[in-house]
Amino acid sequence: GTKSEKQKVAVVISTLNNPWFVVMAESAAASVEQLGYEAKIFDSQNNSALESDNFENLIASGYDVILFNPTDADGSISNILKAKSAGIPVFCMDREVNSDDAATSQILSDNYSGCVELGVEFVKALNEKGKYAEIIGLVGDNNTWARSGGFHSVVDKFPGLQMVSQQSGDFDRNKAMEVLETVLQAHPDIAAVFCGNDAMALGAYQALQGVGKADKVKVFGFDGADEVVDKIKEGKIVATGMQFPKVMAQTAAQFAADYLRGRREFPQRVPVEVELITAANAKEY
Amino acid sequence: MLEAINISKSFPGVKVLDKVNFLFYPGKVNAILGENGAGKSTLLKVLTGVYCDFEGQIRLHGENMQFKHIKDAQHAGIAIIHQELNLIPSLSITENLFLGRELHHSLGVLRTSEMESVARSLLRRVQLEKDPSTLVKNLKVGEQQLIEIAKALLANAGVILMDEPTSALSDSEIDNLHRIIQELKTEGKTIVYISHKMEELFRIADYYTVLRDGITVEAGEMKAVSEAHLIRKMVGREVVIRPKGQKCKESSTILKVANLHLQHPLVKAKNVLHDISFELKRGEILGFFGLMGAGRTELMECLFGMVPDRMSGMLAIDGKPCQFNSPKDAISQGLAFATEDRKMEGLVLGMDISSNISLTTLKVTELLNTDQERQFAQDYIRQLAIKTPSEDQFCNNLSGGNQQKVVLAKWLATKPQILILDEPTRGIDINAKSEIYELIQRLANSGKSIILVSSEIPEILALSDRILVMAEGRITAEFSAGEAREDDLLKYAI
Amino acid sequence: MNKEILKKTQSLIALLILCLMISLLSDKFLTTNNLWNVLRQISVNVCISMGMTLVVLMAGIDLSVGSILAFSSAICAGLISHGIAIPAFDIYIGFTVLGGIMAAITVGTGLGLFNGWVITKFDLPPFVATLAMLTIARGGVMLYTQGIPISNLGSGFEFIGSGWILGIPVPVWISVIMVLAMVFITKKTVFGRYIYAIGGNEKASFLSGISIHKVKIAVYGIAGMMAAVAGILVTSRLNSAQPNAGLSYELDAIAAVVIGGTSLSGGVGTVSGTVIGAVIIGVLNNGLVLLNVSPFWQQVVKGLVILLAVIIDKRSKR
Amino acid sequence: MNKEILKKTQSLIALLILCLMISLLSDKFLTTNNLWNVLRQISVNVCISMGMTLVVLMAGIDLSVGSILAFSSAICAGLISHGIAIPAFDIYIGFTVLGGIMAAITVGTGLGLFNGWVITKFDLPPFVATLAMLTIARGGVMLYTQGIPISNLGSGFEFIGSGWILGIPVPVWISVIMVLAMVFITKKTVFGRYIYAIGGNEKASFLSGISIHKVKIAVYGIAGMMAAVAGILVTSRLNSAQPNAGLSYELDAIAAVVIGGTSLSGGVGTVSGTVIGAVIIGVLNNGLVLLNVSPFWQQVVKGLVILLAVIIDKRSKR
Ligand SMILES: Nc1ncnc2c1ncn2[C@@H]1O[C@H](COP(=O)(O)OP(=O)(O)OP(=O)(O)O)[C@@H](O)[C@H]1O
Ligand SMILES: Nc1ncnc2c1ncn2[C@@H]1O[C@H](COP(=O)(O)OP(=O)(O)OP(=O)(O)O)[C@@H](O)[C@H]1O
Ligand SMILES: [Mg+2]
Ligand SMILES: [Mg+2]
Repeated sequence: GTKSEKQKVAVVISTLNNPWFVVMAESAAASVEQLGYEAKIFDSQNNSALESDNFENLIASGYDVILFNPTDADGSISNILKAKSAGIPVFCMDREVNSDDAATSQILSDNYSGCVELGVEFVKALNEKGKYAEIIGLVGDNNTWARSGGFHSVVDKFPGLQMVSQQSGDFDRNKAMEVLETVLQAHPDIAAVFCGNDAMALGAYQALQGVGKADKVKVFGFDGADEVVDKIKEGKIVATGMQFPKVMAQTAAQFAADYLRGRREFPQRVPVEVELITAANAKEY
Repeated sequence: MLEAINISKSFPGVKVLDKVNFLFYPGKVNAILGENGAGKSTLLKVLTGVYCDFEGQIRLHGENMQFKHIKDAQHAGIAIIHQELNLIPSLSITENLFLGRELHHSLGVLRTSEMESVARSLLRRVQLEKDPSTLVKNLKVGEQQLIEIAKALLANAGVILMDEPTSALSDSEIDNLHRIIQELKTEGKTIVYISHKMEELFRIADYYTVLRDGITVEAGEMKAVSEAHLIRKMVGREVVIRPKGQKCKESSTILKVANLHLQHPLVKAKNVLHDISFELKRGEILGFFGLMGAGRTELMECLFGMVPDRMSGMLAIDGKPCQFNSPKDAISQGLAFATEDRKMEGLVLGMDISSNISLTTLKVTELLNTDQERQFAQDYIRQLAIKTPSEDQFCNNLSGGNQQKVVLAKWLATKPQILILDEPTRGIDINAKSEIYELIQRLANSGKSIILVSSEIPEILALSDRILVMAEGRITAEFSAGEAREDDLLKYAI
Repeated sequence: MNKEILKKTQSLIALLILCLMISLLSDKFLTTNNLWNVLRQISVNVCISMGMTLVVLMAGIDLSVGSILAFSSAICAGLISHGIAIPAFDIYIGFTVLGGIMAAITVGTGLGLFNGWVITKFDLPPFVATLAMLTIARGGVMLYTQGIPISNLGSGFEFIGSGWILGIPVPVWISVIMVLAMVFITKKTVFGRYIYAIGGNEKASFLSGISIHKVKIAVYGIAGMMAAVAGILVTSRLNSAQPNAGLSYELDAIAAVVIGGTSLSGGVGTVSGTVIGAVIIGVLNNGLVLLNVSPFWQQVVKGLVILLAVIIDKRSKR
Repeated sequence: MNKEILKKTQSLIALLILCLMISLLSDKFLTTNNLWNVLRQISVNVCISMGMTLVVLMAGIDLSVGSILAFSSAICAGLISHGIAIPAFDIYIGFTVLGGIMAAITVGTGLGLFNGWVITKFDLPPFVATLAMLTIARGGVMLYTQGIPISNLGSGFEFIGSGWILGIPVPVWISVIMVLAMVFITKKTVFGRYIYAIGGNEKASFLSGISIHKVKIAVYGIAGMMAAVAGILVTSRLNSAQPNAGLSYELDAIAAVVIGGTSLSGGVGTVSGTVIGAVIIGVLNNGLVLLNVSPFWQQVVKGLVILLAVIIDKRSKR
């Protein structure tokens, strides 16, 4: 745009159908605006092709920086390259892309190692033995597999822990609740349930509460949603992996502002640790 | 020569054809006679591969035929005009004519202009003045019937089966069809002909076969028998249609129409109806005669509130001006309109008889009373001699004539003050026809007023107290019952 | 008459075979607890598909039910948890649970009526009109909730989704009542007859003096209302309104209707068929989880079973 | 003839108004770059909706196109990147880019033909049969990819999605060719005529001796093939096959068909109408981004504009 106009920053988010991403998108936009630029959110609806459309449209409408939450580690690279060749820097948030020279910088949350930590806590909470169920997210989503993979990398080492059911809850609260209700019919004796995100953990809790097992079955989530943190404080949910959508968003926004003010050197990867939240530390959040 | 030997065909629960035998001679018109529901259409469908699950044999030129598919019958040189129109409303005349036998280059590329010109000459042959690119849905029933005829001619088949081809035609088209049939005869084609119009059969048929309840009752040469004999064979007793007795007495006007105009649906500047004015008296049967496309159906649609946006003019019932914005309004003022197109406008074919009959009389605020509905339907089934196993039968399983009777029943059920009948006896057998005539007469005598639209001059003459003739959207003449003669009517209709 | 009954029993065959197979493979299937479970889980789809049945019988379609569900759910939860506040005038209106429910039902019915109005007024294909509503109402939910769930609605409200009355879960009561109401409408009322007639032949129905437009608007209104009822059930079960609630529920509902033997071209079908269709889908979902079929295989198996169910149903009706 | 043309031009009115409004509000809209952009973006929907047009003209519906797209995409990417390996027999078959493309098209067409076969063989409602295929094929994709995208397919393959020929993007070339092919089929061939006839009155077509089943199977096959072509476009644009590619694309395709004036009850409509429908949707998506409409409002606005477009189209046709 012309000099008199504010410079524009686009926030391209993988989906707005999930509160976690809404928080990230909105705090990114808010931080950008605080820093004196115009910000605008674009929703890719979990669809790489739509993301691709968003990028093309953004480039055509003259955005200056893109804050990017990619839908896919590989599928999104070509989009970033498109922006790059149009001279627009891209800062990735939360999800990684498998390329070191596409994005200007990537501010990442490590789902895999976050779930490794959760796995450790899980083993501890169950005393290394017992039956459990896992509710994974959308089957076609790579976060699903990063999380499940991290979790199993620890838990599978303990033969006393037996996974009696692995079902998909589509990252959806209602679906997770219904799935767990049914799993509980087949396996009333499970000791814990590990859920691929917090929405599903809340659904799982709801299902357990419905059959009066809320205090017998340990629920684990991932994300660090406020509702879950509250439930951890109350002792209703055991643990979750706190990702810091706001921190990532703010960092990315700051980088964008730096870029617009002339900074060109950025670290390729800025890891934002996933922190384990349990009853012990929940009060701090 | 086409032979049907010991053919039997059943539908779930009913045996429709029971070991029937037919012989159809080449170069002749072979008539099949029978009451509504006797099994005539079913037989033709067996002969053309529509129904494959029958017993018996079909022999063409002495050879046994195995029709597994409609195409097989087509290849064997058998063409058929079905009783129910089988056209694609959304396609043009040409497209319908050539359906299933398109002219094409290699790779299935259509030869459009060639088909267009063939279509043009075919339309000329059946005397239908329409552009071949006209969509069939914009044609009236009679015109569609002509397309069906043209379609059968196009096939250039050795055997042509015609199932009531004239039921929707008026006299001049019928004459034309008869002329075409004469030509086909001289070409040595076998014509099989079904009709309920006795006088036309005596004009063109050479041989006849009578079918009653799925059994062949008698066959022979047309020359050798009388109408009364045939009717006796068909019905099992004598039927005479008595001409109009006494004229109705002078009485008060119930409906008055003045200066009615109707806009063309597509071309706003054009009118379809021009300055129509007439009166209908209480207890009167008012006949409307005209050739196809004269605008009679459109006029009735105006009266019934079907085209409120396009019409102008004055309507008054009992001297009170009124305006109908929908058929509902018209019904509430005591009008009823039995339309000419029973399939598209008359019936909900997927519903049973009793639901169809009661549809006009239900009130949305009420609960259903199925027993009462049944009772009601049974009354009409008896009164109109509807041939059906029960009032639960779905209407699409009824024979054409019986469907027509259900349409009549549904409108009689509203107990209307003014009953509009558009071609009410289309496809109805002679016995039922005489009963319906009596019914109409009875209604009139009890003070109901009736508007009768018909293309059958005998019907108009037999029933009407007064006759209005229409041509090209105008009323061209008025006759009273006594003074009307056939050629006068025709003169003003052109 | 006898044939009628036979036909209906036959459409149960597919369901029975399915139940038999699952119970052979898992002894957990035929337990009282699990059966209540299945019934409770299908109650949402049953409610939606009841409205959908009427719409489809009338040869229409309603794609917006999922979004209307979410909208009513959000309204219900929003009003219960923070009422209506207009700071400028210093006005605050609080809502009781009942108030929230009534408001949600009103809103759902209103959106449905709007569907019907647009369809009849402008003579639009229901597919497009309700597709537009699908998008608009979903956008509305996002705007109202800002994409964030509304939670903690109190335990009084939870009763609707999780409580029991006379040993039967409340959602089952609700869905049974809805089914009975729709059976009554379709079988016993003139309004129901008109629905079939319009679906069978709209022009003939118009000529018979039926106010087609009014009937259509009412039917879409009912569909919206049923979606709202389903929305309240979902909200209460989760004790939370999710902005993405009801996503693609319209497909499940239409599937239940069609598996239940109602023709998409209208005029033919029954409410009871739809119930069987919904139960087939519900039992299938339940069985796949009970048998711990891998999520990868689940979709394949689900698709195949639905196909088989419809084929069996078709065959047995011949 | 003149009237025909007028009618068609009129259905462009809604599109023109839309373009005019967007270009008044944003000077970025009418730039060459952006217009190529729009055309490239709609090419996927155009391909799918071409097949869908034939299906809908025939009074059918195909819900499985999105899943078939994903399946073909996965097959294409999978074969190109790791071929077929059967370790037990020590067999490895590598695939060139062309080989992968051909295989994907074959698979897509095959799934489509299977749809048609099931529908005609068992006389099933297309809605259920293709709904089952939607689920089955999606499950197949998940099984084949294990839920993980297949990426890095080499730059030769990328040309299809991102290259230019004679100053025009390759996807635009492909979609134009597909459109022309479908226009040819519907307007000039006997096969196309049969599609209209079956959609207009299936029974009458049957009585005219048309082999309804064969035509139907072929049409569903074409729909599958077009979905596969779209799948290849998507894969190549992203240089990666996504397991959840094409999710709910069937709705967009059906929307394009219906907005373009084709009746869901069959027999009436044109391929060119569908193209206009697809362009309206594409321009709308593009415009909403250019105009900075917030994502939550976007859905609301999109729904309203689609509604308006169809209403304008209807009105002007009177
Ligand atoms: N599909 C069907 N299912 C059940 N019964 C049928 C079916 N088709 C026809 N019928 C019955 O078969 C009998 C013969 O019907 P058909 O149409 O052959 O009579 P028709 O002699 O042509 O009568 P019309 O003069 O009224 O046309 C009728 O009683 C009809 O109800
Ligand atoms: N929808 C339409 N579009 C174009 N022309 C029409 C339409 N409807 C009717 N017409 C024409 O209007 C004229 C009047 O037709 P109408 O059916 O009223 O005549 P009719 O005397 O009742 O003939 P019939 O004996 O066939 O019933 C005809 O020429 C007809 O083709
Ligand atoms: Mg007949
Ligand atoms: Mg007429």
